[in-house]
Amino acid sequence: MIPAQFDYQAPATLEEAVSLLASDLDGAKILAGGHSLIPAMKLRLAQPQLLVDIARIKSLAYIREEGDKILIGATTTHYQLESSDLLKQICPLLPECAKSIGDVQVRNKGTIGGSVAHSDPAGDWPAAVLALGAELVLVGPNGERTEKAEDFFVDLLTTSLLPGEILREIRIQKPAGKFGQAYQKVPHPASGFAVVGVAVHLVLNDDGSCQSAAIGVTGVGAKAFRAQAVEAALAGTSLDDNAIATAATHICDGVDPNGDLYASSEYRCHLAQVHARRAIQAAKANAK
Amino acid sequence: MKKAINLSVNGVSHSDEVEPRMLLVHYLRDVLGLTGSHVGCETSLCGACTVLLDGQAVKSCTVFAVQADGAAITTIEGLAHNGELHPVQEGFWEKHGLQCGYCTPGMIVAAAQLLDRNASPSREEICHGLEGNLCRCTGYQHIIEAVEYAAKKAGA
Amino acid sequence: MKLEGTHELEAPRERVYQSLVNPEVLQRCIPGCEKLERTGENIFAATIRAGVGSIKGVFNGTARLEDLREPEHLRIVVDGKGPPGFLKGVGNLDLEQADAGTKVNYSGDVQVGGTIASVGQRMIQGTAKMMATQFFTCLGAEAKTEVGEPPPKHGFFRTALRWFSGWLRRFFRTH
Amino acid sequence: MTNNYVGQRVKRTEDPRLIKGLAHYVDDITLPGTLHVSFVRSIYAHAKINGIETEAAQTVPGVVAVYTGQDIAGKIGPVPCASALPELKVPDHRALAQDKVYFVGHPIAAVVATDRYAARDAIDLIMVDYEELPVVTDVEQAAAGGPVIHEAFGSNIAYKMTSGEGDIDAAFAAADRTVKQRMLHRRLAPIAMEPRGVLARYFPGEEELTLWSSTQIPHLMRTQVALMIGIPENKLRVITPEVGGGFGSKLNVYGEEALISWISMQLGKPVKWIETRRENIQATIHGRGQVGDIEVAFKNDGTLLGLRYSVFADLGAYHQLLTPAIPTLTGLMLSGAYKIPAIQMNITGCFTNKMATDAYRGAGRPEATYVVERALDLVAAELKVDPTEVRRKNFPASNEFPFHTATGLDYDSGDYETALNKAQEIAGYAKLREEQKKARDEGRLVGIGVSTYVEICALGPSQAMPAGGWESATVRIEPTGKVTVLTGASPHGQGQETSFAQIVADELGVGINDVTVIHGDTGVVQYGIGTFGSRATAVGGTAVLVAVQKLKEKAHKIASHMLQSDATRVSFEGGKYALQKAAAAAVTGTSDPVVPVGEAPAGALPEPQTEGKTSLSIQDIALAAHLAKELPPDTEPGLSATYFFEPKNFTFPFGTHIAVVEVDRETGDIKFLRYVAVDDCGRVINPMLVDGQVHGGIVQSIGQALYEEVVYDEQGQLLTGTLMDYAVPRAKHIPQFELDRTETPSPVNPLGVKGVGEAGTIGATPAIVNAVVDALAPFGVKHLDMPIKPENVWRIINGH
Repeated sequence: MIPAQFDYQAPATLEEAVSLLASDLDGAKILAGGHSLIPAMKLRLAQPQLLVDIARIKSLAYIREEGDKILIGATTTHYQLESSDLLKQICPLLPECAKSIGDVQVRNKGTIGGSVAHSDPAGDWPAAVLALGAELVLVGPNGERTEKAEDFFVDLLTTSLLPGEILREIRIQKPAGKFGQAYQKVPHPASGFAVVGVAVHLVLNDDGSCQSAAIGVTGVGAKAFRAQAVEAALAGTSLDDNAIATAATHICDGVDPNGDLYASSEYRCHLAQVHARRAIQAAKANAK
Repeated sequence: MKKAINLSVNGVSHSDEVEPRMLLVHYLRDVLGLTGSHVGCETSLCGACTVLLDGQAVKSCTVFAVQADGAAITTIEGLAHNGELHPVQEGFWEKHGLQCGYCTPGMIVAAAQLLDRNASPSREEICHGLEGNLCRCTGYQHIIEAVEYAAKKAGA
Repeated sequence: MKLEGTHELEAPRERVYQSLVNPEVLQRCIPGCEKLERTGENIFAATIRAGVGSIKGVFNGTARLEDLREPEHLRIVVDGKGPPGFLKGVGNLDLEQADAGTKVNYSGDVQVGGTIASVGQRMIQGTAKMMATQFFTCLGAEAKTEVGEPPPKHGFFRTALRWFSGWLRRFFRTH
Repeated sequence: MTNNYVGQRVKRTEDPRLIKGLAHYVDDITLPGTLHVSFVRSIYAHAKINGIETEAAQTVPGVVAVYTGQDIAGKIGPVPCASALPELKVPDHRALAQDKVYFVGHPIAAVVATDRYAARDAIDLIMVDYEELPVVTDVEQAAAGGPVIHEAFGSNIAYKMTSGEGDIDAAFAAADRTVKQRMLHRRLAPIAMEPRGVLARYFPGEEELTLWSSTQIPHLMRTQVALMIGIPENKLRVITPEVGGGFGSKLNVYGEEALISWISMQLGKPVKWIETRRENIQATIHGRGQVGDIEVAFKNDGTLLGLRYSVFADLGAYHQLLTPAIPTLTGLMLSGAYKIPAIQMNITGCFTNKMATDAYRGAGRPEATYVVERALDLVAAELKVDPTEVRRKNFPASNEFPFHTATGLDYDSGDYETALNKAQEIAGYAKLREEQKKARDEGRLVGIGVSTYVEICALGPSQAMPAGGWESATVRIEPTGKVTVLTGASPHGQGQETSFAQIVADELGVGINDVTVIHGDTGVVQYGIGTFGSRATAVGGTAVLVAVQKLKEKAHKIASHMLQSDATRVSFEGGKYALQKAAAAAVTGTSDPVVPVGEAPAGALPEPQTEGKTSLSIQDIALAAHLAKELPPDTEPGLSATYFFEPKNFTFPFGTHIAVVEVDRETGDIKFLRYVAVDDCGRVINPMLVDGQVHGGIVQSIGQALYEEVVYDEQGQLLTGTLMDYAVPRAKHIPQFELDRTETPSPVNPLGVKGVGEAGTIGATPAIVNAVVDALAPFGVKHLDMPIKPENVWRIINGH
């Protein structure tokens, strides 16, 4: 319950945060909402020497449209995303995913940037940002770079963030044309983490057939991933029940599904298939 | 290593020097003596420590006191106004929404937040809004009724 | 917890085997191994800083190589303790010649105790798999080098560190 | 004032402090200079301790002392086991491990520091040299001769016991059919929301120790801790402040309570230890933990002839207070709500490398009800009849009570069929079955589960209890007319501050707010037994009732004297002692307190004004009793009475629970469609409190049936060590309950109450499991072990 000692800095700007992080590459950690890090610290599984609190950098919490992009600041809370009228209009997958995270207290404090950067294998956001083909803006001592979400999640709790880098922004191509989205999740009865979570973004042709599908999956493997086999199987189909069901069976292709006390890898993969199908159906039904 | 913090708790300003690792719940309980917020788990899952931080329900066991620097906190002790119970407190009393009372402060604060955002929630919305709070005694039914009572009362 | 897998390494079997019994290579390839000192015949004192992401713990203990049958089989036995609990593992490694080099079949039993066992349920399997992959990836790189050649560079972290400290120097020079 | 509080939905008097966050649990009590304790606990399930290095920890700033097993050897007695079973093996378990550890979480060293932070930091620096020993976690392996945990005993069998009446072999020989099923009762963690906590303060001058502890049994704890640390019992005061739930887990005396007390004596300072949730799941007792075979012999017409249950009880590594006794309670309740001429229970109690099991809400009885109610469904399935038919067939009729069972009990009163009828009516049972058929035709998996349970409450007669089964009460009326009730029960959420006040206010004709119920302080309250086993109201409430009646006898005597009348001509009506003849013309006195707040002259009490009065309130009499100027001869001053109530029997509440569930064919997910419960807990003092108890119990049953399980791996590592993995039900997991009652008073106590604290955890579990099994009947499923996780269901549906 009591973390080990550490030092705490709350820089006012991102630049300051970057140089603070640089001061102790191994021991410093970014603190945003703290809802991944603090629980680990209370159990002393994480013992950082320095916490750099970026939640006080006011310019980091925002949701806005810019050209054909949606820009989301890293310290935007789950609740801000859940309750954003703008997003409900233009990209409802984000509020829907936000709503399924943890509980209201967690959503009030936890941030999308923290969650994405933590790359929890059962976190909800990674599935959504993958399905939306997001770009992640990373800032480090060398300046800024962007990374595709697909390349960002490397392994269990491991991302392509380099030491000293901070996730600053999530950029999403504003969905256009006829599209439908959905997030389906099986929460663990105790922790609320995703046993499986499937985020779907469908782009439809005028006749309702599938132009393209993007599917992000969490909870199943060591990291969240794009279900490319399902996407490929859906593209060009009429999205009838049969096509959806067939495509959904590919959800675990190329993945070594996790097994734990609650769900074996076999059952987990089955759940992923069922919920992939349901999520695709829901996305189709939601399409406008 | 200690850091200076200034914050307002239940409308009263406080300035203290705290170790960065001091959790907000320990600051409230051990430094300010506001022991209404309880600790029931170590993993941010039980919600017994729920307080409002700038109007938003948070688990005070998952916030360091230094993070609350500059914030306005409302704890269970600050929910009643001028001796008059908050409608949720009244609902819990009226509908027997508590037994041992340990989860109750966090449950009430979470419910207050819930009604703040949704004045007339459905049963399902109440359950969703209380997802972050565990109760081992009541079986929740009376808690749900207490929130319904408070919603009605506040809306009346 | 049982752990099984196969890794194909692009290096000849003898070389892979030699790498596996070389404490210097082992130290470089066991994820987070900070110290590996020989204390006896095929017995080593080890300090391992194991973990993923921000979750880390330091374990002190021993590593033993057993059942050495060059070049096809050996067993690694690890036993460590630290504040987060203990870590024990037995891994049987069978090396097969394959087209592209060597196929390593491993089957092992990993046991963790203490905090990590009681709070890390949903991550333990993933962590073990990830560390195994890291180990074999590293081993593959090591085995590819010729005897006497300098060891290869490993991993993101170390690469990045070097990259970053270089930059730091530049940074401080300009100020 | 004529009151009618009993039977009414009276809001709780304990609530205001709780809903305002102003109540005090142990950790809310702060004493200046308090030292804090943190424990080093074993990370191995079984190991020899070859050494403990504490030097580094001692150097942490703020650390005052470090204690290990060696430091307390010979200083603190063994952790007590109160169960007296024939030939029971009792390990010598100490507050800190001596030469070896035998479960994960076994305390090894205690660090004492000036604050929690230093104490916690220091435990990371303590190095324990363990030598691992072979581990046994499976109870059957333990029985069969696995690694022996306590070498002195030669085996892991702590005791064997056979109980029951009737010729069991003859019953099975005479049966048309039999069913047999193996059933598991996994270990559960009680998870009181407030973990355990202890604060001890030693007064060296007075040689007195005050111990604040979150417990259900303050007096029993006082006796035991005093014996453990060797101070006179009357120099130890145990205070139970607010207790954040117990469910049996705090019906115990743990090593920490004695150790913290002893440390306070060593250091002369207040010492506090607050359990973390991880410690709570590791080292606070678990519940259940049985593996057994149930066999039932019956006739083709459904008549039950005999029942045999052979069980291995997983006791854990040592005995806590009641560990070995819990499975014996299972044996008592194996007759369920049925006439079964022959019953046999065979228990093998075994040590395993796990935390001790003990009483968790229901304590042995849920296991019995579960196996019996599951077995009745197996019988019904075998005979292809509705489960309610088999039950109805074997109920004793309401005129057959007291009903003697082959487990040796005499059920006090009951009307099982009426409760079943009522539940079926509320549920619309016949229609439900039709809907189920229709749903099945559509390919939906709907199941209906029934449980007609009976439980044993009001524990109990002293003959049956290790430390006495009575309860005590003192009722006194203070000079100002305020009524003080001291109860030996120790409620912790059940609401007896309110329900006992209801009883007293009715008896005395005073307002409920004039009654204060005090409990949980051995310095104030006469010796009592405590709150567990659904006993507080049936036994403790009766003690209160009789005490107040005793007090009224004296008041009557004083009133008659004051009214200058013969006692037979004075009666107590409407809250007043009045002359019978003059009752109608009684001067309308006031039932308000004699001394209105703020109006009493300092240092003086008003003289009672009795002249010309034809009636007296109880307050008038109380004042007179304290002033003692106008008392009848040979009457003691003061107005107070104490009663120790010894019940003649247990009580046997009962009821019918009906659960309706639907299973998701694809995922195996289980969803409740309905939940109906008709409970009969005898006379009801406060229906609101009864509903609350039932709700809470059912939800713990839902937890057991569908989610909860303490899991150890083969090496004895605890895998469900936090609430991340141990799933306690949340609001979203529960159905809307439809509750009703029948009311069959108990003849065992004058209140007629039976108790309801555990009904939900006893009656509901089998109803839920029966419903799920019923839903899966199309797949030939006859039994499923708890917790029924979606994956298990999915495997059945898909033949995996």
